[in-house]
Amino acid sequence: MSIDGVAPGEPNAGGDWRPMTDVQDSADLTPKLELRGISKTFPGVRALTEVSLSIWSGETHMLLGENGAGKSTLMKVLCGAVSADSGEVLYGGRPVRIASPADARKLGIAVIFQEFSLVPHLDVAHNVFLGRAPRGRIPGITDRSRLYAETRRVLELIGFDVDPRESVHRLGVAHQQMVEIAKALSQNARILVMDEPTAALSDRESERLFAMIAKLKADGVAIIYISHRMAEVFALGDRITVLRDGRRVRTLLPTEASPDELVRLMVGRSVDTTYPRQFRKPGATMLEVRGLSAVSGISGIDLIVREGEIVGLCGLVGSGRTEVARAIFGADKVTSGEVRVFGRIHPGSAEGSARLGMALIPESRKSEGLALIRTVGDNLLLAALPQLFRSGLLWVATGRAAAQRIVAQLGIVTASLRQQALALSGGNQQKIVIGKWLVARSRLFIFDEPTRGIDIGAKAQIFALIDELVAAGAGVLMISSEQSEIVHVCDRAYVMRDKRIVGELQRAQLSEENIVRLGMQQ
Amino acid sequence: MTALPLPTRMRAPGLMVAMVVMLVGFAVASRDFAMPGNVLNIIMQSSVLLLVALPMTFVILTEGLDLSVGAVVSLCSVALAQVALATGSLVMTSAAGVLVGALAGVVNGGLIAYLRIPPFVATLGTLGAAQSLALVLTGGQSVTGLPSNVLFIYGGSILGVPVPILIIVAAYAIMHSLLYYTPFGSFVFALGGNREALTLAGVSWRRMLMAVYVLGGAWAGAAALVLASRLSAGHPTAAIGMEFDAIAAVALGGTSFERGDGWLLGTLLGVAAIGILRNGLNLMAVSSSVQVCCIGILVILAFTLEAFRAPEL
Amino acid sequence: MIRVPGLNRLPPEATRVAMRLAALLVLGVLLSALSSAFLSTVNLMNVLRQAALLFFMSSGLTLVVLTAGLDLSIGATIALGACVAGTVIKNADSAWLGAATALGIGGAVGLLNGMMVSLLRIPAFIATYGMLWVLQGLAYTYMAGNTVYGFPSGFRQLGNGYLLHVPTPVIVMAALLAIGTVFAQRTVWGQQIVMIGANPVAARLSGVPVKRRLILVYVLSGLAAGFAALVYLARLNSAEADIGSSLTLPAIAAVLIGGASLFGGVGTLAGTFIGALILTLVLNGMNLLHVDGNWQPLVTGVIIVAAVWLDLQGQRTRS
Amino acid sequence: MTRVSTMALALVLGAFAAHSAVADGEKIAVLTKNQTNPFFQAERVGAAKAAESMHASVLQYVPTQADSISEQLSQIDDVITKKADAIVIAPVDYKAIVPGIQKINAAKIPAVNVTDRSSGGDFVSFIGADDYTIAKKTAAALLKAIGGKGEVIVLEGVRGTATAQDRLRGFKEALAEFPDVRLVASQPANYQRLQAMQVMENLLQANPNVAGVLAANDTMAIGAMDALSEAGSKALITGINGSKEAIDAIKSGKMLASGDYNGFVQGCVGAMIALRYLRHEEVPKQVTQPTVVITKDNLAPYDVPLDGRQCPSWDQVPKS
Repeated sequence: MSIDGVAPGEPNAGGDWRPMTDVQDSADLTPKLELRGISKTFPGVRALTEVSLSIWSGETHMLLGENGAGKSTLMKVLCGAVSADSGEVLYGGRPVRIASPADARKLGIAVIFQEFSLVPHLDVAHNVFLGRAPRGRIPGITDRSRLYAETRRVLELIGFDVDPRESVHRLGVAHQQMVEIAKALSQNARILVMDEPTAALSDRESERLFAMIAKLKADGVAIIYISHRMAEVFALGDRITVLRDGRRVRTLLPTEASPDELVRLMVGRSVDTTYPRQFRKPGATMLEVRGLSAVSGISGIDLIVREGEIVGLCGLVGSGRTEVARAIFGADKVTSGEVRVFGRIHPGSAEGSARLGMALIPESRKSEGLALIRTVGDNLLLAALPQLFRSGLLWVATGRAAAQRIVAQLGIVTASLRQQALALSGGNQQKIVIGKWLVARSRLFIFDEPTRGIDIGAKAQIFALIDELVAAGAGVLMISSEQSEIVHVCDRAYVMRDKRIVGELQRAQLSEENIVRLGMQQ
Repeated sequence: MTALPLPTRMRAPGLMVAMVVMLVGFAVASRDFAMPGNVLNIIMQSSVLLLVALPMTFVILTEGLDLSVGAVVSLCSVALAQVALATGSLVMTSAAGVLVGALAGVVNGGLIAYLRIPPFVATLGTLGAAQSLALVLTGGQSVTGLPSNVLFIYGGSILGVPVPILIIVAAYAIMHSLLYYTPFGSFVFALGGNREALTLAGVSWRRMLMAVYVLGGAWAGAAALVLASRLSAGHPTAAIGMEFDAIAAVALGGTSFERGDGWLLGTLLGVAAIGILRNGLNLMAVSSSVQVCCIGILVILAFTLEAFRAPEL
Repeated sequence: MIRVPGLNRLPPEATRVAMRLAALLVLGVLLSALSSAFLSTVNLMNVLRQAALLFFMSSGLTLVVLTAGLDLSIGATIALGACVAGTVIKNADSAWLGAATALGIGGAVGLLNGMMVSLLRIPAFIATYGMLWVLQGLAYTYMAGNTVYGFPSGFRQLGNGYLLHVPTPVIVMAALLAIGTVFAQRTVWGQQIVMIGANPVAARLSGVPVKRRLILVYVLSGLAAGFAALVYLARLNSAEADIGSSLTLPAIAAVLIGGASLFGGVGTLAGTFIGALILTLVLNGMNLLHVDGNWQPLVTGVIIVAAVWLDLQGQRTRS
Repeated sequence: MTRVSTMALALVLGAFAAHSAVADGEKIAVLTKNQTNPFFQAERVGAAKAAESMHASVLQYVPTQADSISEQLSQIDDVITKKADAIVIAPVDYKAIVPGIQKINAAKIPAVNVTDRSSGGDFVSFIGADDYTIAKKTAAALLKAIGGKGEVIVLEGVRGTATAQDRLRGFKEALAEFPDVRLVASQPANYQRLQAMQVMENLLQANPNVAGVLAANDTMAIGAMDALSEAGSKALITGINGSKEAIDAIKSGKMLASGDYNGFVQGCVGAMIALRYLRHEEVPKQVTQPTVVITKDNLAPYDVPLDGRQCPSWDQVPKS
């Protein structure tokens, strides 16, 4: 591994950057916010080491780094949820203390979180103004009409058409993200921090968000934007700061950097982001779906997956991709149609899938893929229990050997098999979810967003693993919102719209344009 | 998504059906049931349970549970009865009840919010402590001879309306406003739904959780006042077991044990359902052992209907 | 249920059982210092025998709690089971038929509970609470205020007898503890049950037949209650309708003191066994030290809270 | 689903309608404390038998939660609403029941008080003997039998219930009259057999030389009896209630005595007085049921199952 030679804190080209605004305010001579030498240690982990960063009004500052690089800790320091061990924060040149979220709010710092900070059974308006509801004439009582009016105003501002009285738990993920954005904007923030805000948004919603960011910039709001998507980094960023292992590696201008260069800075070595793979001639049909409809709303789904191929399933968020995966796997109730696995009729239950050698790697790793409080070993053996121990009795040695083999094969970084799953990084957790199906000798895999929330290094590993699987004769159905992944990795892809499959693209036709065209067609 | 208001799903359908069946059934079976006097009866009988069930709704909304409430009501009833005997003042008496209850709430809240002991365990411990203190305070005897101003709380009426009815109307109004019209109410939903959201909003979830249990304790004190007035006595074991009735009422009313999903009006209906069931069966002179069965069947049936409607996970 | 960071992080289970064992020893040393009567074979055998009945109830309950469930109906199951089985033993003069009756009632109640929880998805607290009332009502109706008593001495060996100078229930308890531990930790079903408690969705999506396993768990809890009913009959030589009401909360307390988490996925039978011993020791100690009856609920409550608090402290300092 | 619920509704309504049978004669409501104590079962059977023989009917009201005073007060409300002709009541708590009795008085329904004497309100008559006296007499019998000296253990009922308090007081009064007897332990076993057995097992470790055990009911006495015989103790034991099981134990010599004030007869007489009052026949203001300490010598009349017992004729009822 060759570590990049830039020392932390070294003056960088980007350091001299000044915003190009028309406002000739004296405030513009100093950064809106400046962090100097911020360090933070958690028990056993050095999360941040002497990180310095400055943001000007009207700037969009992209923050990059792998998981564990210190981005979220830095954000938490900024919003007052975590206090730094050392270092100082300057606001408009004056040193300030951010000891609590209330302090941060007073300074006009607002954060849009990726893990939602919403209360499910409160309505949109109460969520947007949680802890800040307008007071009415009677002391202690909320002025409801003003609350709803203000909320409507903020929602209009971001062009989000939803009833402010709607309870948040009834909204989809994308809409919840919009509420989260509305919540941050309603604070009239001068400094706005966004953590992968487009992760759950459709392209159209993302466009709307970008337009809003442009408007905020013009109003002089400083924006810190965390993203894993290279396209966004270059399209939106005024400057880019890369963090690695809790240190600032470099701050640079978009014009100074290429995507490969950024990845090298983040990972500390070169990583190929085109995920090369060997395309082979597919073998026999493994999965055949005919006219599948399910209670979740999908209907008339036809698709096949053959041995040795990776089949993409794409479309906008909400087009029914996850529902198709769940229906095929037997997680949702099927109303009509049939699923054949290796020629046999699928019994319509997850248990039956496991028995037939079909695996599902669900979208939400933590809530659906892992028993976080149990050990790595427990999780790895979960799907294989009946076939590994046919007598019904658990032999510790057998189990340990099987799990150990997968740990080695997938390169899962864990202290031991007795480590709790929650202590592992996202990438390693994802490997456990995949690994449990390898222990169970599954041959047909359904991946639902296998790389969401996983950093670039781990992403490449996951794709290499998927390639290995198909090379060994497995079949893969893969859902991804990142069209570039589909284009690079898949043999074929189905495109969904409005809970139906609207088209199939062969390898030669597979391009982001074609996917978008099919997915959006009215 | 368009701005069309989504149809609000009916809450607690099982309870609704059970209520209709019971109301019609009892009215058919007993000519005394649908009389104004009997309706008043049911309301008066249910008043103490309602005063306990309303704050229990808050507690359950925070993904909590309060098993101590029956013992705390009993403790408050003897404490306030002793104060009533000593001072003769209704103000002092009420204050004593509410204060003792709030103190029990502080203990619950402290154990749960600050020592982070699971609510089930913490309140099980408080249950024992409150029961002991009530016995020690009285030597196991009921405390009688309450002054007439205390008896007025259950027996009296203002402008022709019995005082307990005024109390429960006020209690419901207060708790409803608190839950739906104040920031505190939003925090209660957030305590069960997403505690992180509170921290990020700059609100201490610990303090709020503490407040919920103290509020529950204070209402237990108020319930004790009504109960003592009803019994003309403070009684060290008078409300033992009431916690389960209260939890059942809250659950019947459609409040979930998880995620901060709940409905205060449902609790009112849940309390009414339990009151109506006992009253109706008594009017039909159904034997006590069958009554015991009926309570269980009501609880199970109300939830069975819910299950047929809810979508698969 | 509660998402507090750090709360759900639990160290390896063997360590936690060892810590409980230490707590038990401390309690034992304390009691022998305070009362000279404590440290005698007879007293210790008494304590073990008293703990046995509690353990029979808590053993099934531990499995239920492992799945993040709760069974409030065990006390009432014991009441109904003991009353009906007692009548059968008297009238049919067959201990075996009686045993089959008690286990049959327990199993049937468990089956109903399990179906309510898994198929109808009624919260376990509510389903078993409703069941508690139904069973209690049935027991009252069936007994009509009478007591059934006086069983053949052969049958009573189950509660009263000795094998090699050790009370029969204690030997049965040891066997149940061994079998139960093997079941929970060394079988496919046991492991699946633990994982269902830790994350039911992940378990289902990994091919675990969640509903069948949940039903199994409640049936086992019901059977354990049915068996406890038999031991109760054999030990007490009688049964009446209200014997269950005072049994449920101690059984739950033993499970909690034993370190099982109500949020599921955490807990061992060995822990519950120690929990039952601690609770029994506390009651034994209060009797030996003549603690005033008024203060006994408080002492018990404080012990329960303290046990759980110490456990949590231990986890937090190490994580 | 609508169809299913309609059908269910029809079914349930049918059940409701089928239930509303009406008897011919007077309806007396009998309110007792709980379903668990055999004493009240005897009282209920007695009242039912007496009413039957006088061509009236009885409605039984028992709290679903044992000894719940608030539930008993609610049942009084409901009985008043139902307009029972007369009420026979055994109050859960003799002090806290008073507001309920006043309501009965206000509704002008004649009430007969049985078992525990209410501390307020107007009654046609009171039938009973108090727990205090019976406990004292039973204790005296035991203390005499152990020769007026030695160690004694008391097993108490549920703390906070009136009966438990009164019986404990009775025991202590009796003990005061025997200065050579030492009370070595007084612990609650909550009227439960299992708890009594376990508490006794524990106490025997610290007090192996105990000479007598005073249990506040028969259920506890028999639980303690098993623990004593297993430990090889020769301690004498008494209970209260005169339950069938206790009678058997007394007959076989395992138990010394059981105090009783005959719930069956109380039930009989309570119902008889209520009906006589309704029929404008003379009734006594008070019937003091003689408290009997049942021992080997006088157990014959008690050694009969409830169903086989006969209410006393009116002439046999002691009027005082």
